[in-house]
Amino acid sequence: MQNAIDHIVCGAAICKFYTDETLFTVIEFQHVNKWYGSLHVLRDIQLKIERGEVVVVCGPSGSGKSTLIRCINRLEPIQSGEILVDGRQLSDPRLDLRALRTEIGFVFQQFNLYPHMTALHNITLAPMKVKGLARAEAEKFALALLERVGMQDKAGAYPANLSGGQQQRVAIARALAMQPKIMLFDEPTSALDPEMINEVLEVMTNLAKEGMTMAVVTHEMGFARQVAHRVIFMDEGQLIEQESPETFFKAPKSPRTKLFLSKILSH
Amino acid sequence: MQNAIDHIVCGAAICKFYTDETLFTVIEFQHVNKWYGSLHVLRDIQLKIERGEVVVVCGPSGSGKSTLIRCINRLEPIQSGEILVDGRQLSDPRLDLRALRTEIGFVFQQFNLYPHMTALHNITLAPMKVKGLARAEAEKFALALLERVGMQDKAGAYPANLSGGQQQRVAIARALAMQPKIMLFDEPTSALDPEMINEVLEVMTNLAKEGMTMAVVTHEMGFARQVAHRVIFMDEGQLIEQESPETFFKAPKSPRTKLFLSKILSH
Amino acid sequence: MRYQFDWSVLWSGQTGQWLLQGISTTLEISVLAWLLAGVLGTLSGALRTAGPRPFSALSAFYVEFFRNVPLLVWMFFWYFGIPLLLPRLAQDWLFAHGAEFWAGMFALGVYHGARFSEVIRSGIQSIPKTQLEAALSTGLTVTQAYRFVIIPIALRLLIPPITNESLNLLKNSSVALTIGVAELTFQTRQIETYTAKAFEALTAGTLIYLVLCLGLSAFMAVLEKRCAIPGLIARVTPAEH
Amino acid sequence: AETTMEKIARTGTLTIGTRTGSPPFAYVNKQNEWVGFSIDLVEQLIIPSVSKKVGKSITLEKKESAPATRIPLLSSNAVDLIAETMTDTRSRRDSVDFSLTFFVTGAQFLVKRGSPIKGIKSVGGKRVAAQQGATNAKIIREKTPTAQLREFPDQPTAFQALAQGQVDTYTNDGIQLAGLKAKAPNPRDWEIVGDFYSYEPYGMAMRKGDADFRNVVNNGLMDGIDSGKFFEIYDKWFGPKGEVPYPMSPEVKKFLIYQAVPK
Amino acid sequence: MDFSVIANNFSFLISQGLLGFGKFTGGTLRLAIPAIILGFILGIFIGLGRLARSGWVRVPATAYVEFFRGVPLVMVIFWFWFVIPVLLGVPLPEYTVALAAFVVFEAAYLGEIIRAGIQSVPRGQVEAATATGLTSVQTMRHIILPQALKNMIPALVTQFIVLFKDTSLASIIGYVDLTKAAQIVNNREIRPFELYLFIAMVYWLCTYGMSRYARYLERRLSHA
Ligand SMILES: Nc1ncnc2c1ncn2[C@@H]1O[C@H](COP(=O)(O)OP(=O)(O)OP(=O)(O)O)[C@@H](O)[C@H]1O
Ligand SMILES: Nc1ncnc2c1ncn2[C@@H]1O[C@H](COP(=O)(O)OP(=O)(O)OP(=O)(O)O)[C@@H](O)[C@H]1O
Ligand SMILES: [Mg+2]
Ligand SMILES: [Mg+2]
Repeated sequence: MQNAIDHIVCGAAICKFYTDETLFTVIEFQHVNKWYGSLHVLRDIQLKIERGEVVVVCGPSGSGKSTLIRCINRLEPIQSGEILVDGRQLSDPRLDLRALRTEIGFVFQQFNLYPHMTALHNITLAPMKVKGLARAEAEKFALALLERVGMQDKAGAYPANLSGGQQQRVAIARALAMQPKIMLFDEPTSALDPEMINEVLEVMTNLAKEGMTMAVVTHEMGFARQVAHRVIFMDEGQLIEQESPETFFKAPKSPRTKLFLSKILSH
Repeated sequence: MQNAIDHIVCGAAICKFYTDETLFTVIEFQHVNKWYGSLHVLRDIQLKIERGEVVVVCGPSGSGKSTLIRCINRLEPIQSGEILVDGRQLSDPRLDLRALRTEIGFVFQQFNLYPHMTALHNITLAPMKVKGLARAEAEKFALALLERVGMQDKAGAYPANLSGGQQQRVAIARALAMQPKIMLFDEPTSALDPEMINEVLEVMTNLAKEGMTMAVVTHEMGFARQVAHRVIFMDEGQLIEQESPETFFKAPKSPRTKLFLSKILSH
Repeated sequence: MRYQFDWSVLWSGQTGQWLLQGISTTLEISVLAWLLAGVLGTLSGALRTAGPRPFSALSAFYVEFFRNVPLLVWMFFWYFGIPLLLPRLAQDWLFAHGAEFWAGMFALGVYHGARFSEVIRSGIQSIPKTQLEAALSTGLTVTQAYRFVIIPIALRLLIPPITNESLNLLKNSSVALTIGVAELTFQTRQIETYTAKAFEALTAGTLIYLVLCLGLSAFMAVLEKRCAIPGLIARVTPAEH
Repeated sequence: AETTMEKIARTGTLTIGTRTGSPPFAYVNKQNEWVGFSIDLVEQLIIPSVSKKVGKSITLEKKESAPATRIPLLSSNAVDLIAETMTDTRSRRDSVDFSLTFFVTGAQFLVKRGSPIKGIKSVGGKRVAAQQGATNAKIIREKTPTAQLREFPDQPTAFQALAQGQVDTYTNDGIQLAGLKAKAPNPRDWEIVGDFYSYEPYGMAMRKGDADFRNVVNNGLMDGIDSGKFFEIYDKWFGPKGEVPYPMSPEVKKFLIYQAVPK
Repeated sequence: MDFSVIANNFSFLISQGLLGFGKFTGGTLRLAIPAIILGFILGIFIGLGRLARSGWVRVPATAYVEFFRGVPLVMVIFWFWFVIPVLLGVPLPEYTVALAAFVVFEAAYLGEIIRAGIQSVPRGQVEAATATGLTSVQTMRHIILPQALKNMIPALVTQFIVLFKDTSLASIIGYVDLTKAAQIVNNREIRPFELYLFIAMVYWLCTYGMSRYARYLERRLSHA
């Protein structure tokens, strides 16, 4: 454990940790379909995300972006197709779902911090209960993470007393506390006041630079341009386009993508 | 009334209607102070808005932007100083506040459409109840307004069945239905999905072009740059800066403005 | 005929003692029933939101059946109906040890357990689903997520409606007079029959209930403030009795 | 305020408070009719007397009363007359007026056949059911304080408790116990034991200080005794073929006749 | 167990006890329905009173609610049965007593529901109405009340169920409702288990029906 902390705390080391290995698919969607009742929300999705890759998902409201990434850690079940995480099939009945989830960090639009716990306690809960870490050790690690997201001085604060941006940074630290191999973000900045968006994007950018595998649903096109390796456009449950940011913004193929970009970029 | 409808419906005429007169101050803040309990939210505000002018107000969260514009139609009382609308003192006990409010349209961040009424009925309610218009007349006018905001085909829809952007456009039509001389907007696009922001900004831009006097709290800097005559920056209840958009974005004076702009423009 | 007030009936003779006995019986039966209701309500409320299918169905049945029949009927049912189903020995023991008290206690506890269950269920359901998802996605089990996240939040949110329900339980203990439990309302009536002073007797009883209820709710308000989670507004269910 | 006679004249009804579960004085029979000895007395003796006095026909209205509620019912004007099994006592005469005595009995115990309880001496330590607000409870409290008294709001709940063995005995006036026993599903399971440990003359209660009404009620009863109608009604309920056979002793008959003063 | 007692007395229990047709003053529904309607009307005044700006209205309304929420219903029934007639000097028939007690008692709870319903309408709605120049009365009538009523329907139905069950307490004063009818039959037949189980089922059917309806309304309204 001590080792792991050192890894996390010095970002560079982490980067090494992930990129030393040869490129390797960590998330794979194979012909995935999902319905809510009669609503077909994911249509034959095929998608691979490689280790260390940062993928931005965008698309109109209701197009299935949230559903897509929520399927990865099985917050939502799928009805057909297969999702593989690190080579393991999610549909496998012998799969230890909890262990898998500890490898996947999830950050929500609405932060979802536990309101009755301090920032520090929010972060230490899972390491203590799931990994069985001693309090002292968990707290040491949590403080390191808080420092990393620039929140070291707010360890004792309750969520209600933090601004949106601060809450989201704590939520990121909480997800990192389980030392995940993959981080998923569902519109992490869209509930934030504009001045606070940057502080969160900065934390995410650093994480990406350190080599974390990330799937990010967001409309922050600046972030997509600068940080993403690939941008995915979804519409009506379909994966319409996946391109490098340059191609995506300069020469989108599908007319739907063009229309969407024109709406979202002009203001 | 028929006359008025014609005016509104053909934008150009309206433009004339407002700009024929010589420049004239419609809103004036004289040393305005406001407290919430012990919190000093407006500090010695001095501000003039001319007829036909479009003013954008920006600033960090909690700086008092909403409070500032809500004082104009007395949704909030002030504790010292004086606000004049069209030369009339708001503190004057003989002032007919209801009549004044009909001259000021207000558009809210959360739309605040009446959920139990159709779009059309939302718009006709006040003209019928306040101005005593007959239903037929009120509806004719309302339909013209709906067309103007591009919503003519949704007259019979209930707010719950409209997207955010559509709701906000109906809300703008509702405010216009009282033929206000001034329109106030409190973050009209910040509760919207990104693809819908443009459709609302477009309506607002057209309104501005027709010569409506507008005060807009927004973080949409593109709108400010293109449409505003003046941009105001507030912080901690103080009016820090008021400049033309060019000066404001290129050469802000105060360091606080610079910091804010750096946060908000970089992503 | 003019009514002659005579407040002295409240302290002359045995009346004072009767009132005290009434208060103590009311409190005893309420506290015991409250504990029973608490256990039943928490169990069935939690099972209904998260339990395995047969248990949640059973809980739903329990809640819907007991909540929807008047307490008075339950009083008769537990007092006159249930003992007949017990073995003779158990009956004898029960009858020798204040059966009416226990029947009243069970009627009250089981009935209010069903209502507690509803309060607890709506409390748990008022916590956004994403809160549970957040806990699950850090690798906590469902049980752990409930134990450390959902229930602690729910409990705080539940203080006001639980207080309300507890007061209802206290007030409803008065229905036990119909099966001869000598609680406060019973004793009030007793005073009245011995003295023929209805007004005075009822005033005394009413005031005592008011003091008990208002006192308890003031106490719970303090507790609520002490346990409040910053930024969370309480009030889960509307008033109901 | 309005006197009772004025009220009756105005409304055309006499409202009585009576019981739903005290056979044979007042109870609801299998046809779900509200009948009984007390009710017959009112209908056949008192109503004619009242009608004659006010000069128009009067209808009878019945409401339920119980020991604990009857005095409040009277004082709140909800009823004009209590006609059930109410014992005339001196302390009650502080709050209400009574008519002539129309029945005489005394308290006894109803037990399961074979019970060790034989009378008021043997109820010490036993669970004794009584009606809340009845005279018996008061007397037991005074005479055998060691008895565990359980008070019930009305007779049926008390009997129910006895039937289930929740209590060892139920004490009430002998005649009521006899009525209860006669109406019970298995009358032979029950036994009435002990001497009268109290003297319970039943009277009809009225609001205090309304002499006119009391006279009208008493006249009705006396006319019935004089004409023999009273004894016919008695026979209907308590005669050999009656609901609860309970022959009238010569002493009681003499006492009743002596109550009827000359015209 | 012998359920023939139910068959033999079915019509008495249902027509006299539940509906109120028969020789006795009684009927659960005959009491519950007017009590619900009148209680609701009084509740509107209490609820609006609780929200009034003037302390002369607000304080008494609040005291009213706090008082009745601190006292058992049985107590209130006794007050109306024994004391109020003495103070007023007029007799009250048990139907009036029971009705008055329920209306007065339930109004406190219904008033709270109405208040909560009004307060559940977002502030923004009032501001929007104000900003277009509607008067406060117009705002109340066209904007707040229609929405508030819709919001409180589920709570109201729930409270109506509670009231329906509470009417069983009227049996204490000799009102022949369903519970009292069962008691009367039981006095004669001594079959408590069967009788009380039967009326429990009758109550259950009525209230469960209402609560299903409340659920349905809740679901339907939440979609809108
Ligand atoms: N639990 C649910 N039950 C039924 N339908 C659902 C559920 N969750 C989402 N949906 C529907 O599935 C579709 C896709 O939803 P999803 O949340 O994935 O969209 P999204 O792209 O994330 O949109 P947004 O940008 O608004 O978050 C939408 O039409 C939505 O209404
Ligand atoms: N009704 C109120 N009572 C007490 N304090 C209030 C109230 N409304 C606003 N405030 C406080 O007044 C200050 C200014 O609020 P205001 O809403 O005007 O800010 P703003 O600039 O519009 O912020 P935002 O961008 O978040 O809307 C804030 O600190 C806020 O917390
Ligand atoms: Mg989404
Ligand atoms: Mg604001």
